[in-house]
Amino acid sequence: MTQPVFIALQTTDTGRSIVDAIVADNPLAQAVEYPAMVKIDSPGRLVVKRGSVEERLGRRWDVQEIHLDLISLAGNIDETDEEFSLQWRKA
Amino acid sequence: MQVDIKTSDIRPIRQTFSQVARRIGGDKPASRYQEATLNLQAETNFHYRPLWQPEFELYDKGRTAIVMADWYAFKDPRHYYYGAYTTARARQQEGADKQFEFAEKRNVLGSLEAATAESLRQVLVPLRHYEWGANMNNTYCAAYGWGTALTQACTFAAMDRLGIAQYISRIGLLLDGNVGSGLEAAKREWLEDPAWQGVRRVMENLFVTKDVFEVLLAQNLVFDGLVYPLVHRHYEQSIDLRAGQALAMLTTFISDWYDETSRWVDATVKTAADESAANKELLSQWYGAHRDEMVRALEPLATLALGTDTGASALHQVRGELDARAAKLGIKV
Amino acid sequence: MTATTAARPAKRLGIKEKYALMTRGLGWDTTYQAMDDVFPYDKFEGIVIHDWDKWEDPFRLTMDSYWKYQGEKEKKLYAIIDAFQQNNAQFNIVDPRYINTVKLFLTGVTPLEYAAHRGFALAGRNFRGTGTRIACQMQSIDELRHAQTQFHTISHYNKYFQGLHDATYMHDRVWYLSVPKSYFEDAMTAGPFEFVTAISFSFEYVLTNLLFMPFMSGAAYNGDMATVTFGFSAQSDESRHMTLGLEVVKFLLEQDPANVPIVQKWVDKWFWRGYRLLALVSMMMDYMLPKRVMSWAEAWEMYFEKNGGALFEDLARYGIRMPKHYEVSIKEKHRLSHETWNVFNNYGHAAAFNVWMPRPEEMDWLSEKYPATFDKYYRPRFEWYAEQEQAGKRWFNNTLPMLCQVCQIPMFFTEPDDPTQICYRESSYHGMKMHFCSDGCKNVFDNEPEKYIQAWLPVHQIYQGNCFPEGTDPTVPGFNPLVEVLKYYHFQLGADGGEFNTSPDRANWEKWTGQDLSAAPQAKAA
Amino acid sequence: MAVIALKPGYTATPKDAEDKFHGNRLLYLGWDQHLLFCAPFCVPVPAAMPFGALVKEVLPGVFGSHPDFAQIDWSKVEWKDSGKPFKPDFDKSLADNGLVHKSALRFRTPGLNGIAGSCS
Repeated sequence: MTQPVFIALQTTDTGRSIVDAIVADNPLAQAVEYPAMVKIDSPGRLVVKRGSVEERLGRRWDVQEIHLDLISLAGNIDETDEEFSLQWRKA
Repeated sequence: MQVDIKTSDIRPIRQTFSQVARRIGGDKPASRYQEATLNLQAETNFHYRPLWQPEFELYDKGRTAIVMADWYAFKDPRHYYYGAYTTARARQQEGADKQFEFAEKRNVLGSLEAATAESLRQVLVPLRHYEWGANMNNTYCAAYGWGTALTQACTFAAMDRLGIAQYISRIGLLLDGNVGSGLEAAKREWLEDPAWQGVRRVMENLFVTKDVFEVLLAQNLVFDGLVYPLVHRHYEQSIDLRAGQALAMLTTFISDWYDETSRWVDATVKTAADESAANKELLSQWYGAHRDEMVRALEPLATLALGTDTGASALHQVRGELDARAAKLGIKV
Repeated sequence: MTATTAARPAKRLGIKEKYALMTRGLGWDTTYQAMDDVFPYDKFEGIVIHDWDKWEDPFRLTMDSYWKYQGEKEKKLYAIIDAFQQNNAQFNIVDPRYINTVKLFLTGVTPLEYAAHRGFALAGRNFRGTGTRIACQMQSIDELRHAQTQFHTISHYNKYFQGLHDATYMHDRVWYLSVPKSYFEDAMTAGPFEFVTAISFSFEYVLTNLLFMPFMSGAAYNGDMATVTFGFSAQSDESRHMTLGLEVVKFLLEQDPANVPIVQKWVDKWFWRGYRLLALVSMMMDYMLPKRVMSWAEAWEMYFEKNGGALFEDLARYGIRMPKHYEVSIKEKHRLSHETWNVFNNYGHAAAFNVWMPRPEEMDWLSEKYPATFDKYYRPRFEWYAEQEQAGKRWFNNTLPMLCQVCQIPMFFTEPDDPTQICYRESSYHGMKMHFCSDGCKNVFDNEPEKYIQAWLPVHQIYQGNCFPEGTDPTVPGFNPLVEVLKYYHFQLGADGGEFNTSPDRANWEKWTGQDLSAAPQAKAA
Repeated sequence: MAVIALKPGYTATPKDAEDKFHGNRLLYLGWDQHLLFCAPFCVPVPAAMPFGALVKEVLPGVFGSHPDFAQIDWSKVEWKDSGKPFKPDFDKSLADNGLVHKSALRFRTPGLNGIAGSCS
C-alpha cells in the first residue's frame, strides 16, 4: 500500500490558489476542509507546481512563498525553482 | 453566538503580565519589547544537570565572571524583539536586494579593472569567514548567556552575521560571474594566506574561550571595532572611485548594520561596567588583552589592504578611535 | 587563479546552487585550535558522522529570504493583533470556558517555545557541520518568535481574564507545569544529537501536529481569531522545523550503521516522553474546547496511527521500527482525555485555569465519541461531581498525589489492559524506590537513572519545604500549606483556578456581555 | 544501563533522600478501583507511626470524602506493598511492618466498586 503524504495550508487567498493547483496537478489528492485550514492527502507523492499556482494567482509566485501559507506537512521534501514536492520513497 | 457588549463598562483587570509589572514599577501598560523580553527565560528549579557540563545548571550565571544583580538591567536601545528586528531587516534587505539586482544586471563588478577585482577578492571576500566566525561567537553567547534581554540580541547579531556573510558571498559571486571560483580562492586565502592567519588564529581562539561576556566583548566590541572601520571604511574608501561607488552600494547594508549594532554593543558593555568596580576591572583587562592581540593580528591584513604605510596608520587610527569609544563605556584603556 | 575579470554575463543560479555557494563553504576546519576543542560536545553520544557535507538542507533559505518572508508574516500577524485589541475581539469567543485552553497554552507551551529557542542555540553552536548549524540557528530564532508572538497575542486576554498573568514564573514552579518543563530540560541537558532527535524529530515531526492542528483549528472554531493567527503563522515555521527533524534522523541513519540503535533508543524514549506530555492536549480537545473539532482518539488515529505509521514505514529501510510502547498509546486513546480531566477536577483548586463538568450535551458527545468507555467508567464519576456541585459541595481533592519519577504526571494512568486499575511500576536505585506510571517511563529511567534521580518533583519539593514564599514559617499556628504553596506559585487565590461556575472569569463575562451563563444547561447530576 | 555523558562519573545525589523530609518518610497510598481519586497519594509520615494509626488517623483525611469510605470493613481489606500481597500488623510501626521511604501501599476493598459500580 502506498502511504499518504500530506500538506495543510491556510485558507487565505493565496492558500486557496495553491490548493486548487495541487488538486489539479495531483489527481489522487484528496482535500478536506477544517476550520481555517485545508488538509490534502495524496498517496505516495504530492507536487506543487510554480506554473500552476501562478496561473491561478495571475502573478509571479516564488516556490519559497509557500512558507507564507503552509501549516504542516508529511513526507520527504524536495524544493526547486519550479516545484515543491513531498514523497515517501517506494519500498 | 453573537455577543453584544457595552464597551463603556469594560475595564481591563490588569495592564500587563506580572513578570513585566515587577520590573517596570507596577501594573501599567508595557511595550511590546518589554512583554517580549522580561523574564522570558527559566530561572529556577532546574531538573537535570547537563550531560555535557554537569558543573553548571542548564542556565547558569556562572558561565561568565561578570556579576550582575539583575541581568535584565541590559536594554537593547533598538528595542528589538523578533517582530521589530525582522521587519527592520526585511526593509533593509529589500533595499540591498535592489542594489544587488542592479549590480547584476549592469555587471557592475564584472567589469572592474583586474587589479581592483583581485584586491576585493583578497581583502573583502575572505571576510565571509570572519562573519561566520562572528556568527558562531554570538550564537555561543545566545546559547550560554543568562537572561533574554542579553541573549536575544546575541541571537539577532548571530543571524545578522550569517546574513552579512551571505551578502559578502554575493559580492564574491558578482566578481566571478556566479561560478564560485572567487569564493574558493577567498577560502584558500583565509586558510593559508599569511595576511589572514593572524585574524583566523584570534577567531579560533575565541571559539574556545569559555566566558560568555568575554566572548561578547572580544567579538562585538574589540574585533569588530577594529575590523569594520579598517576594511569597510579605510579599505573601501581607498579603492578607485568607480569601484568604490559600486561597492558602497553593495555594502550599505553592512555599514548601516555596523552603526546600528554598535549602539547595542556599547549599551551592553556600559551597563556591565556601570554595575560594579569589579566588572569594570574585568572588562578593562579583557579589553586590553584582546585589543593588543587583535591589533597585532590585523597588521598584515592592513598591509595587504592598504599597503605598508597607509595600512599601519589606518590601523593606528582605528585603534585610537576604539580606545576612545571604550573609554566612554567605562573601560580603562 | 585568474586575474581577468568576468566580463561575460553572470550565469543564473538555481535555489539549490545559490544556497550551497552562499552557505556551505562558510565554515572551515580549524587548525590553530583543534576541532574537538571548538566542537567539544558532538561526539560523546556515540553518533558517528563521516561526512557532514552529506547533510541536505531541505529548505534553502538564505538570510535575505528569511528576513523577507518572516518580515511579511510578522507584519500580517501584528496587524491582526492590533485589530484584535482595538476591537475588544476577546468577546468574539463562543464561550468563556474556551479561554482556559489559552491559559494552559501560555503557561505550559509558550515557555517551551522559549526553551526551544535556547536549545537550538546550543545545537546551532555545537554541531560541527555548517549546514546543520545554520538550520538549528534558524529554528532557534523562529522559536523566539513563537514565544514572543504568543505573549503579544495573549497579552490582550491577560488584561481581561485570570490565570495568564505570570506564565514564566509559574512554569518554573507549578506542579503540573513541571511536566512540560522537565520534558524540555531533559532534552536540552542531553547531547546535541539527542536534543534534535527529541525535539525536531520525535516532537516536531511525529507529535506536534497533535498539538497545533487541533489547537489552532479549535481556536478558529471557538472564535479566537488571535490565537488562530499566531498559531498558523507559527505553523508555517513549524513545517521547516519538522523537515529538519526528518532530515536529521535520515542523515544520522545514513552516516553509519552504528547510529541506528542509538537513534532507535532515542526515538523510543522521546516518543514516550512526548506522548505523555500530550495527555494535556487530549483533555483540551475533548473537554476544554466548548466547540470540538475532533476527538482525541480521532486525532491520534489520523496524525499518529496513519501519518506517523507512514513515516515509520518509510524509515523501516534504515532498520528503524515503530517506537517502543506505541501500542500502549493506542490502547489508551479511549481513556486518556477522561483520566486527565479527572486529575484537573481533583486539583482544579491548585491550577491556574478553571475546571468544570461537561454539560449534558457535552457528555452525550463524549458517549458518542467514546462508546466503549465513557458511559461505563467516566460518566458516573463526572455526574457524581456535578451532584456534589449542585448540592453546594464542589468536590476537590486535598491530598497531594504520587508522581511518576520520569514524566512527573500524577500516577493516574491505568493498566494498558485494565481501565479500572492504576498502573504501578517500580525500580530501585541504590536502595531507593523509584515509581513510574508506565513501562515506557520505567524504561526511560532504567536507561539513565543518574539523570532522573535529580527530578525536581513538585510534590516532594512541597514536603521538603521548598515551595513556600521566602520567609514563611511553617511552624506558626494556623499554617496552611496549600495556601502558602499557591502563594509561592504566584496564584491569585480564588481567581486563577478552581471551578469555572464560581469563577471571577465567569462573573466578569456575564457583567461585560450581559449574557446569563446559568441559562446554559449545567452538568447533569446522577 | 548507565547514562552516557561527556565525562565519566556523571552522577548526582537523589533529590528525594529520606533525610530531606524533616524526620518523616514518604508513603504512597492507593485505593484500587476507586478512580475518583485520580492517582495514589503521597504523604509524609513518621516511621514510628503505628500502622493502626495510619488507618485510623491518616486514611480518613485522605480518602474519607468518598461515599464508599464509611463502608470499608478494615478486617477484609487486601493490602499490597510494591505490588506484593502484604499483611500489616496494626500494632506495629510502619517501619516494623517493613514499609520504607517511598513504599507504595495499595489496598482493595472487595465488594466496594466505586461510584455506581464504575470503579470511580
